[in-house]
Amino acid sequence: MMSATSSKWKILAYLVIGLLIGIAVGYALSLVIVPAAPATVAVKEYTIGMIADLTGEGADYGIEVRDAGILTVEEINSFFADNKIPVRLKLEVEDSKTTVEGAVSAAQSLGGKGIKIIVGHLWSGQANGIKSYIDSHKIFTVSTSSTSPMLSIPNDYLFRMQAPDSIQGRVLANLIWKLGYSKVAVIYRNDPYGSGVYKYFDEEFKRLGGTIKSLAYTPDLPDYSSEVLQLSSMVKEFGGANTAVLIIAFNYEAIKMFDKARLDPTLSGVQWFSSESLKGPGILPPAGPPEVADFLVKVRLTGTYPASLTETELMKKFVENFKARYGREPKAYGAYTYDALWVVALCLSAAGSEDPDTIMKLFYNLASKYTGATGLTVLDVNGDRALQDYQIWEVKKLDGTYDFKVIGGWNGAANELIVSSQ
Amino acid sequence: MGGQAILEVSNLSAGYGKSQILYELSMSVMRDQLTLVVGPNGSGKSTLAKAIFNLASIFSGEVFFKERNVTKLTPEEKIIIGMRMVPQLSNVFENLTVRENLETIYFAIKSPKKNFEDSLEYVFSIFPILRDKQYEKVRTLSGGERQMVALARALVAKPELIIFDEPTAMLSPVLSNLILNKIREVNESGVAVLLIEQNVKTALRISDYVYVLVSGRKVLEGGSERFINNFSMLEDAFFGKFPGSEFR
Amino acid sequence: MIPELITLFSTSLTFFSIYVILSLSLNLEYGFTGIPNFGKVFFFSLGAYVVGVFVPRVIQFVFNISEPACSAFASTQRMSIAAQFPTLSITIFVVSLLLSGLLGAFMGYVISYPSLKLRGDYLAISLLIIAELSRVFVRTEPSIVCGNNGIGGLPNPFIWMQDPVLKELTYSILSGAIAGVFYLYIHRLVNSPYGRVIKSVRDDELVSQLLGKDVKIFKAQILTASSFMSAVAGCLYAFFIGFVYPDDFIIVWTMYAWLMMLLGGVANNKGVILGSIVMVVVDRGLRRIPSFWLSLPFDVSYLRGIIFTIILLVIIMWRPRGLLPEKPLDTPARKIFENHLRSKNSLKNPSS
Amino acid sequence: MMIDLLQAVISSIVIGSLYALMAYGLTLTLGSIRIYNWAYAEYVTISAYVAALSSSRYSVDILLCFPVAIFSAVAVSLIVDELVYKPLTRKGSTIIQVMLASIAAGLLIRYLIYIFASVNNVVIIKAAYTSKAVAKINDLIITDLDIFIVGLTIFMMLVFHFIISKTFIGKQIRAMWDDFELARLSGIKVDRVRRFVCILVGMPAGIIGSLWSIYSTITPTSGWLLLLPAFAAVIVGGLVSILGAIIGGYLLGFGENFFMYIAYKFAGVSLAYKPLITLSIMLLALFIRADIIPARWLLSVLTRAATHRGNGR
Repeated sequence: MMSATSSKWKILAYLVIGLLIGIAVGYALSLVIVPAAPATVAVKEYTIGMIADLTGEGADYGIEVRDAGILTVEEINSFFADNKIPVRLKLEVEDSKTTVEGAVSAAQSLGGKGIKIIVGHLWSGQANGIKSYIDSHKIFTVSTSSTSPMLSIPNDYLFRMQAPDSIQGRVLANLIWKLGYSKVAVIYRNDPYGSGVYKYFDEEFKRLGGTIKSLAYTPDLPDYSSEVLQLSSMVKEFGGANTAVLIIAFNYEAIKMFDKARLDPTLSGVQWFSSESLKGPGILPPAGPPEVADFLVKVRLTGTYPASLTETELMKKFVENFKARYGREPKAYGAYTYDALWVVALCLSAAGSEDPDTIMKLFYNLASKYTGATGLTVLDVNGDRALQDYQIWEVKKLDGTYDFKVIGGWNGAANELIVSSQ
Repeated sequence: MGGQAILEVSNLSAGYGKSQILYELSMSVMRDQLTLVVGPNGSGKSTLAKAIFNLASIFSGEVFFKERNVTKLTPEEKIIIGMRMVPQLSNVFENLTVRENLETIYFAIKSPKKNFEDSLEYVFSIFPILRDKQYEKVRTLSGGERQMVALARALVAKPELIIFDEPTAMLSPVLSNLILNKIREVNESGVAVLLIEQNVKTALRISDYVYVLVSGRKVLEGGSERFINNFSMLEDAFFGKFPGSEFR
Repeated sequence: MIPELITLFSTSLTFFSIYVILSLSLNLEYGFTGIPNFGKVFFFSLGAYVVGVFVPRVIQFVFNISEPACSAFASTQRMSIAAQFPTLSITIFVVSLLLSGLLGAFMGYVISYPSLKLRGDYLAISLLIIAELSRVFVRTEPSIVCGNNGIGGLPNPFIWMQDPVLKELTYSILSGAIAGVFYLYIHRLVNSPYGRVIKSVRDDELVSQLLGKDVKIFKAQILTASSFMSAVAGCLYAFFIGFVYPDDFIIVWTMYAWLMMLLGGVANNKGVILGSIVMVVVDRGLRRIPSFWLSLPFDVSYLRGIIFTIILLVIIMWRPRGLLPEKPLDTPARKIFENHLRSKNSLKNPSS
Repeated sequence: MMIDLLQAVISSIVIGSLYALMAYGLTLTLGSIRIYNWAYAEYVTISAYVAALSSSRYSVDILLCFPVAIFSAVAVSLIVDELVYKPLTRKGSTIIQVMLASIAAGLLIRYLIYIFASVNNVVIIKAAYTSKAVAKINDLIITDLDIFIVGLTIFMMLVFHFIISKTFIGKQIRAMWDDFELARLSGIKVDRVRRFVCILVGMPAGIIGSLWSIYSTITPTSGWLLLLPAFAAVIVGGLVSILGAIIGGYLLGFGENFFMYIAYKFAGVSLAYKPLITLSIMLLALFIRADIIPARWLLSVLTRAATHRGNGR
């Protein structure tokens, strides 16, 4: 008996020791391999940190961003090589697990590796989380996905390839108003993103003269039936006539709500609207359940999506390359990653160093000249996208397959809304 | 003696975990006899019972049941081959009815189903009170009745040896006498009994052969009448005046 | 290269200290006194919440920043202000350290009341639930740390050092020192007569009661002390991360604390140190290995979790008292006693 | 208004029956083999994934998915018991150590599920079944799923009750529940009974999992999110009383939906506080148990109402 336990103990000891050795080797590798690159030739290699939700509920988006990143860096490097520009990029990807603390620890571990530039699919909650860290450590960060107005702050180290939702909120308000709805029941995610969009939607829609009832929901609950119940009673109180529902949610929560709502006669009797977060993989078949898709067709789910109205050449090219490489279409933030990385690359080649403050200054004026896959990337004083066109899409069922059909757009330069009438 | 011994314990050393309580104890229980084990508190009487049933940890020595080495058998298997034990404290299933209490042990031993009623009859003939309480939860019974249920459980499925661990603990004198007499009856009906008791005087009267344990060692043994005649011998043993009892 | 190494060192040291404090306190509770605290993360989070509530409010009050504390704008302002006032940021740090400690101690005392009446396993689940409950509450209640948005802009006490590397190094050393103090404190405590008493409480409450020791009081004191420590750990963590987010404080933290304690050795403080070292090495180490080097189809973070849980299971199965065994107390009295034994080795070693 | 309340009542009953069935499984483990089985959450998750995948990816008929899911849950339950719980019990570990082990085992399984899900890109998934409204009293909707869930759970609970109280193996389980050592001294083959208990415990998990995969989308954490209320139900029910656990389940179902809805409607309490209701009820129950809240009679009523009370001392 004693001998048995002692042998067991030996096994355990070996396990732990083996682990330690393995990790030690890991350290060694990581320390040897990271600095190995610069020591080669005159060509400077800059490591760009990338934070993306590779795991968890948001993985669909994160993985697309990562893949777009890898693709783009290859393109950039080959371009620089052809043009004898002594700059190369290298991507260091960290998972943020679709959680805020995941993003924070990812940022810290990137910072720990001495990385000065981060490009990432950081939704507003995450961007808000890492903000203090990147500011105090002077890490130049570009987010492809964050749109919360809360984060529109002058001369900080956070730049965003998308316009803040102060614009999207207004666009949604005008859209809904223009389609002839004066009463809206809103359900929004209780986080910087949801409350951000809601805040500006609320202002604009009230200004236009509409009335609003709203309900904030907590993310990541197992079941949303009581929220949906509440939503439907809000619609009932409106009396149904020229009433609409606006949902500002992440797809995996939205699916649960739709699945409850589709059985509710009140809720399936009115038109639904949504912000850009629902346009993307995961909500329509094959990923999403068909009955939900049918519901979305029935309630004519209509929403906004930040993209230039006139599809640029670069966009076409990017989409082709992406398809060719990964065999699927870039649905959400891929194009923004593409632009972000290109502008960063140009800055690096111009600056010849990765000193964040120089990069910051360069980023402003280079971005304002660069017309990428998503159009002209002019920045405002807060380092956010200044001019933003929005596509207006609606869920349609065309010969058996569901898709987001573009039915109109918002011209950011001219501040005008065009919706094809039907 | 070994001839018709049903239970043989040879050089048994046992205890709990690492602490030893029994030291090289040897004893045997005859088929037709009521064997008594006495000793002061903490002399290892209960440990002996547990060790025989492989519920305490055995360091050395063997246990033979009907000339078969059963030292390593699990308690379940020991039940099946006809050994029974009535523990000192929790010896009935409180939340089962009397009948269920009997069923559990009866059917666990794969006894023929049709005979169950007969065995019940047999048991109820010994403990008539239980007959009309058979559908009541044991929880609701009195202390004496519980002990009877415990005895009944031991008897219901044709046992060959029953070990009683202080069956009269926490019973009134009247009740304990009743129980002890029942145990005697059981023994006379042809079941070997190993009785572990504290109130020696009463137990001596019903027993045939006695072992005296002091601090885990056998210090004395012999026919009961011998002790009934000069009880002082026992007392001396208890208070450690005997050769073999002055370790410690 | 070199700054990287330093940053790696300081990050590891900071986490090491936090882990040590956590597991030490758990060891004090479970290892020495036998209180199964499955709500470790609750006391840990308390410290962080104190930081999240106290620090922003104070800074914004002192420099009357009108912005709502939750807004990212305000948090940026807080950071920049704190960077200009070294004394301020340090004072705030010290004060919030004390505050969180005190709050932790207080809650520990409050919790000790029910926990004395509950049987061990009830206590375990109820503490586990309390932890989960508080998390959900804080996550829902916007007025504490901005609900599930979390609150940022918590200036590191050394933010005024312009060089982040130096800053983190200093901070890590400071937290290391704090951990060391706690270590010495507990070492003294458990090797004192008091230590003997709590061990007796762990081994047999009844006996120690019969010996005239009021078990309740001792348990209450232990819970108070250890909760103080856990809260301080939480405070250190919050200042290091610079962001407080309720969903960060899930049951996994509790598991980590248990893992470290069991791995090293129950009721053995050196063991706890060992456990924390293993923890840091695995945790930080795996963080530094990007997934494509391991060429896994999935992310490393899962692998980390799997390794931890497997170690924990193995430990519980085959080495429930940990790698390093519990040592007898080294008190002067005992040494004398042992010499006495050696001189005439006839007596057996009396228990307790 | 009235309609909404009724709707809330319906969802209370539906959710309540799910909790009740889950609580049943937990109580059975706790009572008969003395384990706070936190890994139970993952049994549910696994079976949910099995059901969802087989129905949506391989388009198996949903009714056929149930047996598959149940089987998987039972298998997991047996494996976990063989690999983790039984060895620990053999070694005579304390209930605390076993609880720790069960949490660890649960986390391990959850990580594995995560890996599986992320590799196959099925992190969020839902069983392919379109529930329809079968009864519509002007706005009040009752779906076939509601009826199915309530019916099935109640039926299963009746079946289990029959097994426990009438059959011989059930009596043996109760004997073990009562006094483990004595059960061995009665010749009961405890290992066999234990295995049977694991099967009996796995089945509800499988059923819950497959029902949940239809009722809502599932993620690797779904099981854990369901487990807390289920455990709350167990505690409310007095930890080792089956009937108590079932009552507790429905109590929580109503707490989370009906009372929450009322609180929202009339007191304006944010719906986000839903989880708090569960946890507070749970804590309250625990404190009542510990006589910290002098309302013992309340619980003792519950437990006395219960068919039988294990030795919760």
